[in-house]
Amino acid sequence: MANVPGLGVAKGMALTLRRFFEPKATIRYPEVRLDVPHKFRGRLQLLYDEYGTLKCETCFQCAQACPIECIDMGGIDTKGRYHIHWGAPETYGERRDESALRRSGRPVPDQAYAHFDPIHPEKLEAILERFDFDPKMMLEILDATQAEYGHLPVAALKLISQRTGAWYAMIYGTASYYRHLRFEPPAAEPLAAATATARAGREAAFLAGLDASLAGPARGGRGGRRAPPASRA
Amino acid sequence: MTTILRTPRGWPAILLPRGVTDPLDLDEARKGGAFDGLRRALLDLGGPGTISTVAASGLRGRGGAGFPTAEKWRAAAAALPADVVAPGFGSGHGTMARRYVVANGYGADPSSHTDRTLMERNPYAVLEGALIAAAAIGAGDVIVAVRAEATEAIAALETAIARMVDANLAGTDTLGSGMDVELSVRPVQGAYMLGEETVLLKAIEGKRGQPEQRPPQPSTRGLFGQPTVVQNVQTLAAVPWIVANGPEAFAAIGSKASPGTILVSVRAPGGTGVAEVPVGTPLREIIALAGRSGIDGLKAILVGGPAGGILPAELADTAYEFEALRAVGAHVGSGSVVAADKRACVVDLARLLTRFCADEACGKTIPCRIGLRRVSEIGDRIATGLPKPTDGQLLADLSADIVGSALCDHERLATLPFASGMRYFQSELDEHILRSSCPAGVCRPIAVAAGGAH
Amino acid sequence: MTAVARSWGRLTLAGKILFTVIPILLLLTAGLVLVVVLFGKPVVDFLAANLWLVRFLVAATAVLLMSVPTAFLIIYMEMKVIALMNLRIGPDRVGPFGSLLSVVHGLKVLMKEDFSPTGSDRLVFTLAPVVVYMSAVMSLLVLPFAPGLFGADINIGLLYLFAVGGLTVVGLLMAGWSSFNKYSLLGGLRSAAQVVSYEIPLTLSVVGLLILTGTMSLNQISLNQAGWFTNWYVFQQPLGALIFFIAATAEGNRTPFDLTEADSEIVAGFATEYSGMRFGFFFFAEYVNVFIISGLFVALFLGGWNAPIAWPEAWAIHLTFDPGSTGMGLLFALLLIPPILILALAAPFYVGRSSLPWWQALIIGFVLFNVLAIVVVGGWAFISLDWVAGLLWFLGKTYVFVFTFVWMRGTLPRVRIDQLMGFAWKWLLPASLLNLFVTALAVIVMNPR
Amino acid sequence: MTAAPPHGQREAPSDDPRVQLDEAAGVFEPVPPYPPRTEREAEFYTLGDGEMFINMGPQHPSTHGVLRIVLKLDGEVVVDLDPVLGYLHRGVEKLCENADYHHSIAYLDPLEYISSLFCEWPGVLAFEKLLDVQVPRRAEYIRVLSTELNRILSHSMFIGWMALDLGGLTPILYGLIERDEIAEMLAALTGQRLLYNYLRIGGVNGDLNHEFMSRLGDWMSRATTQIEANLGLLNENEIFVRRMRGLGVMDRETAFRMAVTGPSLRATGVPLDFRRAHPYSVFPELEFDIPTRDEGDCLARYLVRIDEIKQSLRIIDQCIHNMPDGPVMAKLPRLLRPRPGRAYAAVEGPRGQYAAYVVSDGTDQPFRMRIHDPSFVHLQSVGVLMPGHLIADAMAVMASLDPIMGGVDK
Repeated sequence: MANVPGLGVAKGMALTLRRFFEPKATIRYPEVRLDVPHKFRGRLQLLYDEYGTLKCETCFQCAQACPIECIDMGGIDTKGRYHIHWGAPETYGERRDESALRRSGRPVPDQAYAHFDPIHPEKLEAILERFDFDPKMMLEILDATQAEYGHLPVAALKLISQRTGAWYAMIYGTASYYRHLRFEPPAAEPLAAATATARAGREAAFLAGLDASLAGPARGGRGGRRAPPASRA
Repeated sequence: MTTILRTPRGWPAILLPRGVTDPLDLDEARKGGAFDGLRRALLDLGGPGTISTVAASGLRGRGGAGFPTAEKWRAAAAALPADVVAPGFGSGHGTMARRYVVANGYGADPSSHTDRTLMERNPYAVLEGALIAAAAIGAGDVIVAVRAEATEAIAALETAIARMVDANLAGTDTLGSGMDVELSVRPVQGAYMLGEETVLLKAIEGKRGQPEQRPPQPSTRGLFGQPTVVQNVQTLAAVPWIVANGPEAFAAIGSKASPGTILVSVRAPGGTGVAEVPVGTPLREIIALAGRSGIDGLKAILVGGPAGGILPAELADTAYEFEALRAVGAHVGSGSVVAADKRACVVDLARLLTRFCADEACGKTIPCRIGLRRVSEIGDRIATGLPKPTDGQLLADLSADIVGSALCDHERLATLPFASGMRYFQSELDEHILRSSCPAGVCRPIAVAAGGAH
Repeated sequence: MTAVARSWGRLTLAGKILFTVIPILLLLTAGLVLVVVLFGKPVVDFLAANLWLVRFLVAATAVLLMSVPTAFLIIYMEMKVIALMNLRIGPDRVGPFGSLLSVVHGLKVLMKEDFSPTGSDRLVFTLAPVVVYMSAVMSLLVLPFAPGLFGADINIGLLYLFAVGGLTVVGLLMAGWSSFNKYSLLGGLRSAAQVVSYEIPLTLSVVGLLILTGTMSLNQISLNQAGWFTNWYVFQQPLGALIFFIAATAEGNRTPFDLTEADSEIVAGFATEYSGMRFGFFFFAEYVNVFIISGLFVALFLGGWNAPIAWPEAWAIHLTFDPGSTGMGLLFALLLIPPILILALAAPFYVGRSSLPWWQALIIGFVLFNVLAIVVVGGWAFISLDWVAGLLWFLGKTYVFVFTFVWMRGTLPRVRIDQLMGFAWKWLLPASLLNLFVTALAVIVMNPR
Repeated sequence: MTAAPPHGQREAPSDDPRVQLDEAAGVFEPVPPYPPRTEREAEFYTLGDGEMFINMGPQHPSTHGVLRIVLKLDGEVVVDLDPVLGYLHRGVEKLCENADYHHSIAYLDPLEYISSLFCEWPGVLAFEKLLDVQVPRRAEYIRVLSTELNRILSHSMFIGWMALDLGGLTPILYGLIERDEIAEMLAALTGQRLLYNYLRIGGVNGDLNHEFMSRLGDWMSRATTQIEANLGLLNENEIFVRRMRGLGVMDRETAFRMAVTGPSLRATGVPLDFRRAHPYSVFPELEFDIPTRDEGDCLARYLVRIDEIKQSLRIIDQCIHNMPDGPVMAKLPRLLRPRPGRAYAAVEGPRGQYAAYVVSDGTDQPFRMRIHDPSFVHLQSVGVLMPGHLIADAMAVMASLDPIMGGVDK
């Protein structure tokens, strides 16, 4: 301790005066921004692959690791497997049914991971030539492609995207929306029948359901309740 | 071929003229007065004149919403075509500055074939109306969207177009008026939602068919971002008659609020078929067209297709007209009128409709996507006699949310079946819920005592 | 008409403002001139008859006007200096180096809601800031800024200063009592106790100096210290100066004696309930007080406006050049010299660096010319007008002390109230008495009559 | 009291003088609406002559968060006081009991926003005892390293607050600069600046990375001199020392009676440090002293903490030099189901003893979770230390105990 009165105060004053001239520690925030550390865990985001599709495999590891359960998900993963849910049970249904990929009504191939089968592009080139590589004719192009190959191979979609300049994600979205388009080759039945059934799909079911419903129990299926109209192929 | 129901002599036949042997015979059609309207519109009236004529006639869109046609045209004529890149696609594809006329021939409702029939029986009227619309708003392209299943309609339209072009009724310098217009038929398929106009435009653009937020209405910013008039084929088919015979004659037909005639596809125990009726005809008469047997023993009337309303027999005298139907909780919609008798169970019917709507929802609006699913699940629960105590409230909330956040008419109306069902057939719902018995004997409600495992 | 409207529409906002304001100003000036010409005579005669009135009016106005910028400057100084001592940057957004921040603070304070808490004594609550601020400003009135540059040369100036300075306590007490808040009450009472108990050493520490000077007029005291800096009283009264400094710090409620607004104990003390411009008055008064304390110390102990070095008469530069005498030549000079000098200064840059475009060279020349002009004119004023020199010296010394106060605030923690009182009564009072005694003794011994 | 009058208009005051006083002036009336429940309460709420109540907090600038103290003053002297807690209660224990073992670590974290790692550690230790996990040695060393850094952070903040409550503006900023450097380091290590959520059951979240090590080395090279220089502002300052010395003296018995731990206890001369008394990590392998003082006043508490900073620097140095290789995480199933039982673990934090007591019923969630936080325990000794001092010193006493309200209210 200072034995001379006022010496400590003087020392303090000297220190502050020295600091007066030292370089400052302020970070001028809006202009200068510190970069977040590599391990920064403050922000959650799902990654997209170069085709614009989600990389998330719904493996639920993040949902399990999240302490406050702010992460939650459900639905069909890219391998077509159905996953149990981490979140509240009463929300399972909507996740299962309204998952955007399932909306297309068919198991979705994972073009993001598996390498896809090559195709013979000549015919597709001819189709694109016919439609003048015009992305505005995308539906016609897709129809013709399916008529040509029996389904829409991933390679074909990529080629279309490359030639017409439309984004792959967009073409994929279009193709997965319309019910008559399909991503996997028809199983056994001939193409015409397959597309016919696919096209009929819900509408036929709806008409049948309507008839039956109007006809009442007389023609209604006997064995217990009539099965609810097939919602998806 | 769908059967055309015979209508009383007195009723006008504008859309489906009587006694036509070959609808594709151009000369006969012209003898019958076809293309007088086009000539008059092109050579005498001109664009504004045509629009004012249509306005005077008070014609309203037959697409279900009943929007005044002339206003659409005015907006489209007023809007400047923008020189834009078709949104969503990269590099300069689709830069064009012009207007479009899209004839919506995609009868979305699988249970009604009105549009299809019209295009088969009277293709010239549709095309002529489209041409008049194009002339009125100065469009360069007329696209007739037909569903790909309707092969006869497509064939009819294509032959009709070919013959018209030969007769210089279309194509370059139509009728020497200097109007160049390109007619084309676009078969589309694959989704129920295509009936909605913005979705249809998306499909024609080759994109995922999901409705667009509006305004901007398609009439100012539609196909490829250009001013577009999207009209139901029935609307267009009525236009030539108006221009030829004058708006007053047209305004005299049908009801005051919405004059003219409309195609109805009737589906009754007596029989099924398409008929042209003046707007404002009572439902009872419409059903009677399919045979008296529809009237007696009538229990419920389903008006407006899958997203329509279920009306009780007491309301059979309601005028078949936009406002009147909307007042009682139904709508013209796809123009289908289905009469159900005692054998049908309302809950089952509503379930079916809602399920269909839910399956067909495009998934753009979350309340529609998920809420409709919930609604149909509630329907299943009621049908199985295991409703939760909160279901009524939940149903009301869901309907409010869905309607409130709706982008397109489909979701705006998709809750109608259950809403109107609960409104008019509460007793029958109570039968299901409380006594766990279905009066029609269709559903097999499980007795609650059996335990709620679902 | 339309043409006028169109050209009006083309104007920018500034242009519109100017176009409206300039004619109004012209009209006003014309009217003023007219009024003066018409009725000016008797007024001028009256004022000429008794100049003291003019002097008083001018001085009062000047003091009132300078008090606010002074407060602004010191507030900015406090923010910036303490920030730099804290290794922060401090204000750096508004104006160059944030120098306008205190002005913005002032505007903000003006714009804030001005409310008085329920249960407060409205009248006293409203008067308190006025009292405090007025006491501060009135103290400014007798500070000798430069030879001949002071509000009033009262022969009891020092007494007047202490008296008026004492008014501050009244204001603080009023504020603390009328706020109807226990914190404020504590603050007011603290300030009363503190200021009252520090008045005594403060006054006593100056008495010794008064014995030496024999006058109470600050002007006279400053005059007495003319010559070399050894004449400054700080060398004859070191103890007095120290006591005065400490006591003045306490008087001005500055750290480490800022117990009246100890924000970590009694939340801002007497100012807890104040907001808006009422608080602004307290705020300004505090910093004007800082200025006054520093100025007083300078005037009393550091030779006021005197330069530390007395020029021998031999070195003294006497500029006997009277610009008025040149008559018409002055006009020509004023017309010709600037462009010539600018060109002359711009030339070397243009010639020397071929890469420099001519207009940049001109700009450089212009800037250099301005610097040169300022230096020359200022130097001329500094040498030939002694009040300029005096003012500069006085302000320089004063702001050194202001800096010291701010520096202390940035460094020291706060003392406790009992320590404060103990220090005043146990140490400062005896010391000042001792100082007085020694001074008196010395005076008697040195010049016995 | 009647309901609050609608905005803008005031209802006419009633006849009851007290109500009138309240409504007219909003005077602080601490007297509770119910009759006094205990002797103590009755005695507290009766004013002697010349005494007055003053309400310090929860918005007071120097109550370290949202603490409210009702002071009974005689002039400026504190006669009696009544701390009011609970303004920051979040029910952390319940939250932990409703989350599974992994999740509850993140709930322990925000107990104290100054020394989060010390809040995680006892919980993690208790969980590990339940599951008897063998933590890798590297993980243990990393834990010690990061927590000692956290201790220095907390202490430098303490110095700043101490000075701020005594009216010094500058030391808090020097402390903040120190804290910021350490916070950046810990952010590089753990990913977060404030609530690290770094310790895991059976290890730590991630291994040392280059960014952290480079920052650490850079800082260690100048830490000692830097901290010394900053302390030069206070340690020898007469005003500071005069105010702190002999203030809030707590003798050994009081300390024991009040269950005081940590630096405040060591300032009374008791060399109790859980790192030595009940060694829990690799501390047996590390060498460091336990600084103690005998005065037991605020100055002693302050100086003990400063000495602890030096010891922590020593420990960090040793950790850096004999940091073993190996994994930083034990092999564990993703869903933890410890067998039924109970476990208790305590660590020595910057404020004292942080402890957690966990009861498991065999499910994947704690059956009962009890958190012992030193701030809460120390706050009760305020009632003994404050009376007889001035308001200013009341604040100083508070600051010298260094409570964090987040930990007090849990």
